[in-house]
Amino acid sequence: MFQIRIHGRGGQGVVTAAEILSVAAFDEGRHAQAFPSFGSERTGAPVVSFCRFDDREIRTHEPVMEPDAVIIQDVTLIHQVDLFSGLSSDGYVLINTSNGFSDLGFGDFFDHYRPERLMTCPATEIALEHLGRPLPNAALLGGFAALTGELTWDAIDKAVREHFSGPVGERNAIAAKAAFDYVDSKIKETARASTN
Amino acid sequence: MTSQRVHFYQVGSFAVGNRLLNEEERTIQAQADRTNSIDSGHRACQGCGEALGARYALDAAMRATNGQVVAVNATGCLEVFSTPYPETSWRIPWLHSLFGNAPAVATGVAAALRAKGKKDVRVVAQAGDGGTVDIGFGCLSGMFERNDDVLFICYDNEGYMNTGVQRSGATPPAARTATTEAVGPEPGNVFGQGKDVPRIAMAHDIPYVATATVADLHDLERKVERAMEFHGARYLHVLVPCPLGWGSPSSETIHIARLAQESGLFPVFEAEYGVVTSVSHIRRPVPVEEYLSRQRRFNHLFGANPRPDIVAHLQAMADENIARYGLIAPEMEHSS
Amino acid sequence: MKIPFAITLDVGSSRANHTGSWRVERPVYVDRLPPCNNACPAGENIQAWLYEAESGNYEAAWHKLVEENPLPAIMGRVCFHPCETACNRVQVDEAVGINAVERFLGDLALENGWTLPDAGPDTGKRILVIGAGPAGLSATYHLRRLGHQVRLVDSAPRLGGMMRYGIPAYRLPRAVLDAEIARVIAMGVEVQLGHVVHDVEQERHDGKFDAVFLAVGAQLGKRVDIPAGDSSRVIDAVNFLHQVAEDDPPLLGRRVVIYGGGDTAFDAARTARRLGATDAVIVYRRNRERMGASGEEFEQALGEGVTVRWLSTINKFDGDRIVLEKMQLNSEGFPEPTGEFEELDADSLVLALGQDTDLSLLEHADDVTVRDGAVQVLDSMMASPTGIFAGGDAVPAERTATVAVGHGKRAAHSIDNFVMGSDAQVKERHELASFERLNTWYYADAPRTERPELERVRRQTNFEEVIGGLTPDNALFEARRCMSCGNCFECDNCFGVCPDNSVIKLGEGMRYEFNYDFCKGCGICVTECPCGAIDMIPERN
Amino acid sequence: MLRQIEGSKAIAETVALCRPEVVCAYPISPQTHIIEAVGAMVKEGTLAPCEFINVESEFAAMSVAIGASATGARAYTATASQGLLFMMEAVYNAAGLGLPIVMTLANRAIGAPINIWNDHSDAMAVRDSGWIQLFAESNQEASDLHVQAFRLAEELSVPVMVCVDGFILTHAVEGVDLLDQSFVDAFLPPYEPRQMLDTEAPVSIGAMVGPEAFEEVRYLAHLRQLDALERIPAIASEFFEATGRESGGLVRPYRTDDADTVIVAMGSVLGTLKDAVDARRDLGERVGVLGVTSFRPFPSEAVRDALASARQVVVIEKAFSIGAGGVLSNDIAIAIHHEQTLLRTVVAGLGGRAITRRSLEKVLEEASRDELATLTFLDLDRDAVDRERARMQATRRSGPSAENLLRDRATVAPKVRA
Repeated sequence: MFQIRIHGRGGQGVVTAAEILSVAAFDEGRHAQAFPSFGSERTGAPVVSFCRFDDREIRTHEPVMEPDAVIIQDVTLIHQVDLFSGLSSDGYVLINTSNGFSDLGFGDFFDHYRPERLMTCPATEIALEHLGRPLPNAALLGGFAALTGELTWDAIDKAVREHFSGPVGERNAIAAKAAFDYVDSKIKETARASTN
Repeated sequence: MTSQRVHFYQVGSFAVGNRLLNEEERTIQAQADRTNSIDSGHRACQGCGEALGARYALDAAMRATNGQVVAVNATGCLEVFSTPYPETSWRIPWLHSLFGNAPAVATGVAAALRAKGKKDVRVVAQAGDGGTVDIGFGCLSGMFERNDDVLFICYDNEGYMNTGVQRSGATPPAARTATTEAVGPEPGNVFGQGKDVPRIAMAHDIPYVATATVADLHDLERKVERAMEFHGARYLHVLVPCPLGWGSPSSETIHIARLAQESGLFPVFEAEYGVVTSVSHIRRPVPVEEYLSRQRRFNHLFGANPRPDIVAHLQAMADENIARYGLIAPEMEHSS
Repeated sequence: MKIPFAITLDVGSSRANHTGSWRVERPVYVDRLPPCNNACPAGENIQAWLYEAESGNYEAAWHKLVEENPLPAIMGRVCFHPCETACNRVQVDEAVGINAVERFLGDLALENGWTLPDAGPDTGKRILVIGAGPAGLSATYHLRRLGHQVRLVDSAPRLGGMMRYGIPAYRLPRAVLDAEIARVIAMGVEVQLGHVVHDVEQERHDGKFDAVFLAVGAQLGKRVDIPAGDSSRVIDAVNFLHQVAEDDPPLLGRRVVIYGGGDTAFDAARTARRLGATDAVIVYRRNRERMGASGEEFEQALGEGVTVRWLSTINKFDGDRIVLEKMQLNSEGFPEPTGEFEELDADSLVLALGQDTDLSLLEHADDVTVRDGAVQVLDSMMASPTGIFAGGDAVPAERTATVAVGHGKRAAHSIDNFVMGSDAQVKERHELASFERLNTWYYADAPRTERPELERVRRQTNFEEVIGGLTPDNALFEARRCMSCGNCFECDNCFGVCPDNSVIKLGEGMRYEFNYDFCKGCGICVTECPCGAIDMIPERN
Repeated sequence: MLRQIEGSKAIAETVALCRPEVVCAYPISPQTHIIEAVGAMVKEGTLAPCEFINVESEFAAMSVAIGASATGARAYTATASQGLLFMMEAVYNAAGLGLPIVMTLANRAIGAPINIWNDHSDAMAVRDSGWIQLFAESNQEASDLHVQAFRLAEELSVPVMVCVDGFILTHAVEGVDLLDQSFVDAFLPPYEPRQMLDTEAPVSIGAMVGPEAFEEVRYLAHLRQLDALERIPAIASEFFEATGRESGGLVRPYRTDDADTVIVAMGSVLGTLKDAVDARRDLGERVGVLGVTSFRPFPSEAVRDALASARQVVVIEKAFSIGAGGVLSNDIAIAIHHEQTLLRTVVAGLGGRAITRRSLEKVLEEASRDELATLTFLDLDRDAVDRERARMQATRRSGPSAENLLRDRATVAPKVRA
């Protein structure tokens, strides 16, 4: 079972992101489950959503306690909310920011984590470029696919287009692809860096 | 022959029937084959105004719809005295659910009829003043606001008579009830703004709002038939004296209702889409005393230590009605 | 069971619950005596014929009317209609114009030639009726209907008595008088005119009559001796009017003084005006309040220029001047002389001081009592157990045509009992229908239709009828003003207002009945009955 | 067709397949997504003929349903928590009149303190109303149950409440195999009312019934629920034949055969429980789960059979009767009625408190060591309680407990506790 926790703010499509992920997984023939941190989300308020997928039937309905991946849609949450609780040392982290991961001032917090799994991505810029609106969620999903390889690009692409129909879907898909490529290239970079 | 003029002057022009009128000019209650929507054997008190009002209104509705009427009833006297197991007095399809939900239940009936394409069947909801102005008010306003195809009839006997004459939102000022005793410096019910549901109904801009009493059958029946010409939410407020609760002789039920109207305390009018379109003028004006003094619930205003101040206050309210609705016909004003 | 238990019920099942057991008082339908019927001297069933007229069934109405009175066209003109004085409608707006409707029906009957009921099967009994005035004609009519043979004798050359010789034509056109009398005679009556009966017993014996009805009226004008010069023209009103009726009016000159305050005085004064008198002055010893004449007649007379000198007596009359003495009323209301005098120019003096009856024909009828110039009779109008009956002005009673007609009817029935040897069955009368029992809210205000009056000018110069008739339209309207006091007129109120549906409507003309299985005895029907035809009576158990 | 879909949507689409003729609703979290979706289908015209009525309160919502059902229409509504309590009078009335209304209850806690999250207090509050109450374990079952609910309701003339855990299920996006119209039409024949307002055959419905017949009326209602004990499994197996899905039924045992300890629960927690049980089984503990699908009528016999061999029964309850204890536990105790069985009650997940597999395993562990108290509150913050108790003893004006606790924890419930 692979479990994802997505942090963001009300209005940033946090819940939608989890849902699209679950659909992507579903389309790949996996069992999937997505749900919000049940509550009355208000625009701007910190929001959490969850997604889990597995090859076996998912029976549990507990919240995600030990995520395999954490997606942070809004970097300003870093010092407000306990973002990484339960994240295992080989978990993935994808943060929406134009800065590098090391520039975020986590200090030694991630020393025991695998650096190639800690990633930032300027999803908002990408969204602005392709959607004209600062909605980073779809883009981050592209980034997630590239970072974790848990879901194929095609699944994400399909799910995004399924969710946002028509031209909006098209533009979101393009943004997601851009983010996918960005993260993909970053990974290759670091891989190259570590090899030599 | 100028039958119209003669008709106006003739004996019993205001009576239920009169052999001299042609059939359609008589009220439904003059027809030997009337529906008797509510049949004999009901357990209403002697001289019950509500039993009368209900038969008048529903028989009229039956005629207006060719017998295609379904009735919804709120809890209250009418419901209790008409359907105590194992007997019912109703001859039409009738449903009682709760005290406060008659308007909503009627909405449901109307919706079901619409869904089933039964266009010809119409819904009448009925309740006492408690079920209308108090506990049922939320549902009533909702039904009005949605303009559901329901004629809601309030039989107003100005109190909770079923439970032993307690005060309702429709109880008039100074009236004695079990919860507004005739003691202290301000005996009886308080003087307030009152809860004028007909005008509140008009504020919803529904197609039709009217008031009536059991004292003028021609008027009451015409209004029910008029109401049935509209679709959407309609409201009819009928004054039905309660001999038990008002402390009046059972034989005077209709007479008292008449005095309520002719004193101006109960204005009789009709309104369409929030605008008053007609008023029933007072034929024989009377001071409020004549109305009040016949009811024991107002005894404390007369007798040993009378309260002319309170009677004057009530007269002022009547005068206000007369002015607001123009209840005295212009040609009468000088003569009276 | 098809429907769910208890919470759902089959319609109308409450009829099993007989709420009649709650009742401590029960409503019952009653018929009360309407005040108009009660007040009618001729005993007409006014409400009954108005009921027919209300629906426009004028012929039926007329037939109901002549059940009691064969002279509606005449009564509709000369009756002082006590019915209207008694009418409950007075307390709502104005009395129903019963008299006008009666006349309308009477005239309509004459127009259409409606006939009176046929004479009854012959009984073989012979009755002598002396006097062809209203009493005599009424008696004749009823006797004929009862199948008795009638000989009607009168000293005058023509039928009608005082109706012809006392009442001026402008109040009662002769054509109408003749027509209604003819209708009675047409029932088969032996008439003997210009015949003076000198001895009633002799007459009866000669004609082998089984009974006699004495209706000789009061034909003798009362005289008082007033000092008067030989040249003075003095005549009594009875003769004056009689001569006018015979188209042989006496010459009275331009200034006529009439002495007296009764209807006859006014008839004389108004007649004098019509004969050309410039001044017609009535001299009366009392005041307006105590005057005998009807208000109607008084108003019309004044309208015609008749003047009145109240509180005056005539002291003497010499040629062309009358001396009056002023009077004043004492505490008992009797006039007393004041000693003040005044003079009045006059060409003639008409004495209208009342009439006396000539009863010389009774001299040999020993067992008939005459007191104060009037024949004493029982309620049955019987004057002598031997079979002499009397009525009209000859007996002590109000001297009006209507009273006379009533006498005639009552006498006829008593005579029938007498000759047939049956004893009078008095049908007991209902309680009076008082105004208090009415619920007048149901009656719309409806001012009475006044019969048109001829404008005064025309009236002063000729004998054309003063009071016009109703049109069919306003006759119907007037009839429908009747409130049907104390008698159900099928307004459906009781049927409509019963909270327990416990009134059964029996259908047109059949009224209603109560269903005591369900009637709880609330009494609403009693309160809401417009005409007070329902009583509430205690349940006896 | 299998779709990855939100629970509420799945329920809404299934309800639509049942062709309701009158749907009325008043919004309340977490029921909103269901009625929004149905409303949309009516507006689009994909659900027709159907009257969708936005009422002014839950009281009106149930009342409209009553009127519609009494007129022979198939009526549906949905609510939760305070909404259910606000319509409670009408809830009893619908059952009393025997009107086969189907209502989705998106289970939610009852205030005060106001709380929009899931537990079962609302359903428990109306357990005696005469409604049939079915609890869904998953969204698949939640949507399947609605078709069975209409069938059951209309067969017996009894209203049915489908209880679905708020947010946990209603807002969860999962794979749900939606039924197709032809199947539903065949499975659910058109509504043939036992009584209705009909001008051709008028009756009076809703008479006043006195002592002379009231008891009989109530007993008849009870008998209808006993009939339901027959019909619920019958309908479920008929459904299974056609779909191969085990939705509905009275109870659902999981690895109870040789179980020494059986955990009884209702609703969405069953899935998590099964995972926990599997884990404990791997450690050799003989534990099993008994899911109760039909809470009313209560299947005492089925429960008794399922628990016959258990030495210990632990009831996980998302509600409890303050001052008494477990509600479901009571019914279980009466059902098994033999003293030698240990009966434990664990109150969990109140007001949306997450029930984690970790906590559940802890319960199982304690149970296997017979260390479980008769009444336990799962993951109770004892310190917070003690602090508030102390405050209350210290000062009369100690203020509102709820706010005090929040201030203590300086956080917004129900944040996932790290």
